[in-house]
Amino acid sequence: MSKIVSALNGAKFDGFASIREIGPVGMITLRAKPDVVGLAEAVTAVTGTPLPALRRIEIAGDKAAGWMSPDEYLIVVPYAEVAGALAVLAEKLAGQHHLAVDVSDARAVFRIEGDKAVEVLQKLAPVDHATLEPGELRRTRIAQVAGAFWADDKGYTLVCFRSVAAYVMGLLTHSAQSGSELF
Amino acid sequence: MLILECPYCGVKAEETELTPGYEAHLKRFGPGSSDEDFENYMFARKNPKGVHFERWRHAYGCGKWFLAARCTATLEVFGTYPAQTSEPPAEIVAKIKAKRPDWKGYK
Amino acid sequence: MKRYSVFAIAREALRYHQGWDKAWASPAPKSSYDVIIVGAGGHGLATAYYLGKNFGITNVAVIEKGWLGGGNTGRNTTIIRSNYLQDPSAAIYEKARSLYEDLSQDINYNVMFSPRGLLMLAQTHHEVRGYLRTVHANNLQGVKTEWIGPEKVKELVPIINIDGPRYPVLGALYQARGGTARHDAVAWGYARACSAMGMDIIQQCEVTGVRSEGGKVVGVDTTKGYIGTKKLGIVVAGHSGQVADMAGFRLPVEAVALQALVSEPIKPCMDVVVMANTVHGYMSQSDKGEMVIGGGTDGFNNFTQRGSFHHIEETLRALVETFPMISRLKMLRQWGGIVDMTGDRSPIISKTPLGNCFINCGWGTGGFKAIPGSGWAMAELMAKGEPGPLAAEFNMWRFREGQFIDESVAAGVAH
Amino acid sequence: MSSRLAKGGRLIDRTTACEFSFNGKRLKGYKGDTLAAALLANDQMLVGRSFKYHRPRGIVGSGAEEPNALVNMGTGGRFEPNQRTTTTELFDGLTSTSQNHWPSLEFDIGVVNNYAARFLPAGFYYKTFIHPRFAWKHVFEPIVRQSAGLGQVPKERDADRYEQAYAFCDLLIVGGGIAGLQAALTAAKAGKRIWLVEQTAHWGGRAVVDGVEIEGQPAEVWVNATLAALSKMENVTIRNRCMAAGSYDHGYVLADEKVADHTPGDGRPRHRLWRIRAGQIVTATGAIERPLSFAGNDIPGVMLAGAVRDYVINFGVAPGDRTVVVTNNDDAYRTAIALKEAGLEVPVILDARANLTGELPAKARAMGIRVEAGKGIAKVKGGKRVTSVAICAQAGQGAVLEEISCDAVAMSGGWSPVVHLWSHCGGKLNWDTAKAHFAPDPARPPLNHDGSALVVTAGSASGHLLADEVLADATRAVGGEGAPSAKVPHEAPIEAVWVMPQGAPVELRAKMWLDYQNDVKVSDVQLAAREGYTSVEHTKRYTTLGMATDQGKLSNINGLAILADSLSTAIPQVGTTTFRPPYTPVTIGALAGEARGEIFQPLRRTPVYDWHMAQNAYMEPVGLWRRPYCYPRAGETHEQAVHREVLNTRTNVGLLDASTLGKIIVKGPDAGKFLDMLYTNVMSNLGIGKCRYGLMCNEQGFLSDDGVVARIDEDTWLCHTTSGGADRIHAWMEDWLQCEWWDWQVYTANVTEQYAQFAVVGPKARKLLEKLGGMDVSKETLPFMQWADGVLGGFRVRAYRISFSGELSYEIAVPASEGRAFWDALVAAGAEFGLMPYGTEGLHIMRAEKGFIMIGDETDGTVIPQDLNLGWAISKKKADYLGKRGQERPYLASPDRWKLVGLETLDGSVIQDGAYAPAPGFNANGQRNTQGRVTSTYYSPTLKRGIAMGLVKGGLSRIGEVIEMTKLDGSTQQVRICDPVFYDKEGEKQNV
Ligand SMILES: Cc1cc2nc3c(=O)[nH]c(=O)nc-3n(C[C@H](O)[C@H](O)[C@H](O)COP(=O)(O)OP(=O)(O)OC[C@H]3O[C@@H](n4cnc5c(N)ncnc54)[C@H](O)[C@@H]3O)c2cc1C
Ligand SMILES: NC(=O)c1ccc[n+]([C@@H]2O[C@H](COP(=O)([O-])OP(=O)(O)OC[C@H]3O[C@@H](n4cnc5c(N)ncnc54)[C@H](O)[C@@H]3O)[C@@H](O)[C@H]2O)c1
Ligand SMILES: Cc1cc2nc3c(=O)[nH]c(=O)nc-3n(C[C@H](O)[C@H](O)[C@H](O)COP(=O)(O)O)c2cc1C
Ligand SMILES: [Zn+2]
Repeated sequence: MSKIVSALNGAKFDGFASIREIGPVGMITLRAKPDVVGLAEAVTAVTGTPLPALRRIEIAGDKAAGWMSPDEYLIVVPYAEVAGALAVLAEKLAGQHHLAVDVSDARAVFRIEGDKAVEVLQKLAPVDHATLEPGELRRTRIAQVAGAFWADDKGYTLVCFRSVAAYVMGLLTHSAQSGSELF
Repeated sequence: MLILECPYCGVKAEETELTPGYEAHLKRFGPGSSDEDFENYMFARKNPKGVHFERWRHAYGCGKWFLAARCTATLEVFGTYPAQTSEPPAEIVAKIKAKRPDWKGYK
Repeated sequence: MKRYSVFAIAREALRYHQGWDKAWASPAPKSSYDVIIVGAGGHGLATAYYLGKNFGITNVAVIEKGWLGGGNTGRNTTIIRSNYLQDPSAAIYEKARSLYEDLSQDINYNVMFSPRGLLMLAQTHHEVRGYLRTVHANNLQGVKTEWIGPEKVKELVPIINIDGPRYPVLGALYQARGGTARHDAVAWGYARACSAMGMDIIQQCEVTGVRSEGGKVVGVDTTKGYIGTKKLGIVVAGHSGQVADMAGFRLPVEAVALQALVSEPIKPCMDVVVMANTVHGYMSQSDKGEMVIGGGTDGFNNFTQRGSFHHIEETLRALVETFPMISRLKMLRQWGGIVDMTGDRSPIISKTPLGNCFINCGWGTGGFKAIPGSGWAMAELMAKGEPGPLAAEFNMWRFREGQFIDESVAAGVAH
Repeated sequence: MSSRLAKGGRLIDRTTACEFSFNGKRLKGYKGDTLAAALLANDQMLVGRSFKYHRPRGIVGSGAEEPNALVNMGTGGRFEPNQRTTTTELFDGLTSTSQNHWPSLEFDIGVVNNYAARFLPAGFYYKTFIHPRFAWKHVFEPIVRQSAGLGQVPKERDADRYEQAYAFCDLLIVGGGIAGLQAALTAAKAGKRIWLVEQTAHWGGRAVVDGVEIEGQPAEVWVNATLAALSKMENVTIRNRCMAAGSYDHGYVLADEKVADHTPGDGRPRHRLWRIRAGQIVTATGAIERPLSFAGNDIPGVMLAGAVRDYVINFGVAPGDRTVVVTNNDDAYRTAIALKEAGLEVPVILDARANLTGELPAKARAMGIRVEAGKGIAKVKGGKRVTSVAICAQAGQGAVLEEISCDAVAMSGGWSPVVHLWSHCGGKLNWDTAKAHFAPDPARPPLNHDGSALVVTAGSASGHLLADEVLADATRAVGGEGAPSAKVPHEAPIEAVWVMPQGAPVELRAKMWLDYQNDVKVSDVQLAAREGYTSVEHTKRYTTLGMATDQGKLSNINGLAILADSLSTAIPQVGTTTFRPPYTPVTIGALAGEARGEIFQPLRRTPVYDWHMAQNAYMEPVGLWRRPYCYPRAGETHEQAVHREVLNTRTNVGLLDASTLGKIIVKGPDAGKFLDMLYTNVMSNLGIGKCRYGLMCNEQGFLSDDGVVARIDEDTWLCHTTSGGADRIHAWMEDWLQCEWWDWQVYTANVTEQYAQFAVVGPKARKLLEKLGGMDVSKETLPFMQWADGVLGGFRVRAYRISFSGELSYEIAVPASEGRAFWDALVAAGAEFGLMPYGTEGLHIMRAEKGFIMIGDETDGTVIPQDLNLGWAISKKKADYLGKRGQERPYLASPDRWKLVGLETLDGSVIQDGAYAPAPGFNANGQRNTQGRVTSTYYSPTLKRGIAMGLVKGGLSRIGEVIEMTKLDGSTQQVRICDPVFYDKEGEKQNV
């Protein structure tokens, strides 16, 4: 599928942390209240993870399910598996009030890695990293745009809207320049 | 630079993650309503120098609208609660009364 | 009252300025007045002044809870212009601007009106069209404005970056006789002139209640006691909601913080006033040399006279893009004022549901420029009991009827 | 003569010399010097000129309080005016020039103001320059302005970069003196998350200079040990060169870290602005010494006693060979002792107090220093530097008792706690008569979001001046116990002295400076009081006291004391002026942060953005998007390009990147009901597979957005919005769903960016799509106002038959990731059909030719759909929709409203943008009456003449009438009212 190109076609920058635009990553916005019958099963069926609790993201290999709001989840699957996942959700949630849409192409995804990766985010988002719990998905502001990120042992995955990918790359590049380490 | 705790996701959000929405608990008046009711709904504002009930949206976070009781003179926040509430919750009212004995009440 | 002039200064200099009188008297309140104005900001004082000057009504008290001129009049970025789009606005702002032209002579106090020219940058095609519309409208309204191209902008403002990559300057709406004045002097000069007519300016006196009988106002309670009056003018800007509440009615007004800042002073580098609405920033250089910069408003009710800092940052970002040289200047001081924003962002000069009680408010982020015109119109309203043509459309019932005076339509803001 | 001492200097490294220049002179200093220290070491006493009178100005202080010693620093992209030499760390190659004089520092023409000073008292300009009227703007103001302003204007773009960062802590401790260190250590041990910031490069504050002993050792030992302990603690972050600029509501503090000011060009960001959110703020910001008001107290060589001591001890610099000390408190004796110990002369200590009982005066006497009690300075003599002082009794009127030659004067009027960060958010002060200063009132602190104290103070910032009390207070401030012990000599009480001598006559008072930079004297404050500017805020503004770049750190308290005296009232009755951030000025670049150039603002790009740029498209901002306005070819003007694009679209096929169009999915059992409330027309009955144009109004009734709605399935709709409207409309939907109709079952999702969407427009559009192949795009299968999913050229697409141009037109959506590839495929396949891309201007012209309205052109927030003849899109059946009640208000329902018409000039020319139609007569305000205005006006390349739309009173009922429209030159032109549809009125072309 060579005609499928992520927002920045894999742009990279190496400063005191390394920045990579990755993707395309398959993403689904799933809107449903947690009490919808069969919701947890449906989510597990597509991601292999439990339904995430408040502000959590549950990760299983290249799939994940994140809590976005009291009636919204983020489903992450490989790009090619989105259509299948949507079909499974439609089937499992049939008859229940919900909305599931493909947003894979509406997003840009970055990896921020390195010992001081957190410092890149500390320059851009009004977030107290010390209060984040493991597996927390934080939706916030990245300088002047909306974004969300979560951590794993190698670094951070940051998601923003596709149209501002270049802006976010600019922010990350500015922030990760060698010589501007915070601590 | 305020911080308000979003009652939906529990994030202590700073003001730049929120969008403000002015007075809360307005009752909508549509077709058929009197001129006065409609005018009051659209324009007349309590605008108190003191305890104010107001709307905020956790725009950069979970996207939900919530309500806050906040003093416009000291910026003290007495509490936040979901937007799906027709009147200020009793415990917030009690807290305000305890702290501001001369407060005339929500109406 | 001693006349101010260069000769008076010279005379006084010889005796180390020991002989100057008080600029205004500070009397205790009398038991009653023909007219009480609440609020000794520019608008309140100008109302009193024109009541005396135009209608001979001088048994007037202006009651101020703090120090006169300490409200928004003492904390604004002093921009004066009349290039408004809608007829009622253009009329009152142009009236004010033309009164500013010889206000110093009129009140014998140099308010340093400086018609140095004002331009509003157009940085999108949409803005170009909006400002062209304003020029056409202004021509019919008798307001002198013109459209100028980017080269002329650069000539007037050498420090501007007209081909910024993001929002190149496509031209500007130019009002050659817009400019600035010394804000404090406007309040002080009017106060001195009112005092000279025998009016009482009573400072450190807060109005705490409005009393009425038979639907008509009879007096006010204050921190210095009850004072009777035949007519009451409420001219308290950010506190309009509070005083209206005392008088028993509600207004379409929210009080929010608006901020401003100054840089450290530098040698003169920008003679005109520049407003850049696409990026939300405006700037002028004061006679002392600081760059005077206006910030944004908070979106929430706030009576603290200080706003949230991110508005200052947003403004400065915009201005660094537009004027790259300011990056290495320093912010010296920031402050805020409480502005009264109405439902259509235009002011109210109106009778009220309470008899003989009048209100002048809602000037929001842009009423300094209006002070003489507003005072003139409010004095007429209070003296005659009915609005004259300047005030007529600014009545408070326009919201119910849907007759907005909406200035935001021309891509403009109201500073 | 000021000079470098042979020995001493805690902070300098005599092995590392730094060369620098001042006014072109090449001078030498050491690493560790401040620029001020290095200037003094080179006997550069005169460093600038004052603001108003251009009086010679020398260094008075040694830190943030300095009002005088400001210079232009650096060159080119690193040039900076008003740099404070006392806080500037010296580096090799530093260049500086003095400010505010012409032609030179030594000989300054502006000094005539000084000789005319009597004629230029406070507020003189309010009283003069009134006549003749034009003279203010054209004669006087230019003169006033020319002499105003301090530093030079930077000419070049800033060469440095800045960044910002967020930090969070339980306690932010501001100030790295012994109070700050002790508070930090105490709180850190209690497990709190701590930030400790210090504005200078050094730790320990005053105690290390003052010879304080802590736990039996020199303070420096304790400071180093404490710092070392703190550095090891995980829960502590320590920053020096980091000034807390302001404390804001809810514990937000801005701190400006000067990362690379002392190492310019080393590649690091120059400043880093920390946005710290603290649970609580501890200000351990110390105290600032006050000058004394005696005649000639502004002559270079007159310095603060504490500063003199700093120069000797920290930098090994002697401000003078013979220094007279003048004081009203014991602390200044430390300076005399330090000078004496450094081998310098102290001819006399003048103490305004009659009885000297403290240990320090005794020690000074014991060292052989002459101490005069009850004495003061009648007058300092000298011009560009001090030559002598005339001594008098403090009690009298200044009769000179003796004249003592000297080259420096060290003065101390007592110490005022630094309360800026305490006061800004509302902390209140008490006047402490015994200590003669304002100190924070712990009972009235500024409040935090939960109503608790936002700030607590520690050490001298609380008003404690003795080291043992300072340490105890700092410990207590953070809830600790058991402070380290400090040995301090007993100090006798201060005696407030506001003028020296007490009964100074006006000639002397006119020579006593309060505000050195702005030239405000004791006599000016007294004049303000005499003239009724009696509120301290009036006095400030009338005299400009405290409004200079030091913000009155030295002058405010002295000034308000003079005011209180003039009004015969007490100091607390007068009160202070408002403390406002920043504590010391902050570089604007640092406040703007990273947001410059490329990342000034987000610039939203469609998937085809790079292609547009590669074609040299002329781009225009649409919200934060950037869209091609047109694609000029070599040698073409923008206008020519636009016309070519329009004609080609009308005859062949055009291609538009419409990806920015808002796309919102609305789904749920109540979605139809919801959309019927949102749109003025009915959407619930739209057939699946069909499209319908809809209008949205705000609650006032004014038109706010429009777009095509497509019914996707039983309970799903897709709403298109304008490019600028997507986020706003999505938020608007959520607002109603969350706050008003929260029991309705509806979900929304903004999928704007999921799709690249292209309009394929023109008579050959279908042929082009058929060439790509994969789905049936015939009139029969995909008629006008329908949509279908399918495959085109191998791409998964959704094709809509909608038209904003009047041509046969398809809007085709593909996933954004395939957008560019699909665009390329269209361009390649289109070549044989003459395909050309067109931009927003072509789009606008074509819609105007068809009489379609454009949100933002035909609407401006005051227009209702009825004004635009869109009544057909307003359901009469619906009981309610957003805006319906608003539209019922009298003014909106009035038949007199201006309504949409077409407009054409009689000669085919183009009506000017923004033109108005005057009506006969004038209104009550003398303004010309009007009857309409143009809303869109273009040259139509299709019709080869000007076309326009406008709002005119009477609307379409006046078709055929000729009216006037304004031109910018003041003339008018004749215009005929016509049908707004200029092209293909029957709609035959789009329906094929
Ligand atoms: C930061 C900022 C920048 C601005 N920039 C501009 C600009 O560039 N150009 C422009 O034209 N306008 C500008 N404005 C707006 C302008 O300052 C105001 O519109 C104008 O000054 C209002 O004047 P006023 O007399 O109505 O109100 P104020 O000057 O605020 O006076 C009202 C007075 O009423 C007193 N008062 C209130 N309640 C009571 C009571 N109960 N009893 C007694 N007295 C009471 C207050 O103490 C106050 O002194 C700006 C405003 C701000 C805050
Ligand atoms: N005896 C007297 O008359 C007298 C008078 C004043 C001070 N003192 C002595 O001074 C010492 C006071 O100790 P302390 O720790 O309270 O004060 P300090 O003055 O020693 O330390 C305050 C520190 O705070 C820093 N600071 C101030 N504002 C700041 C800001 N906004 N951001 C960052 N840093 C800032 C200063 O640079 C300084 O290093 C004691 O030794 C005391 O005895 C004595
Ligand atoms: C046009 C204008 C210019 C100003 N210039 C200065 C200045 O040069 N120095 C200064 O300290 N403050 C300046 N100020 C700010 C005032 O000191 C003060 O902050 C403002 O009037 C608000 O009052 P407050 O801070 O006492 O609340 C200026 C204010 C205005 C409105
Ligand atoms: Zn939330």
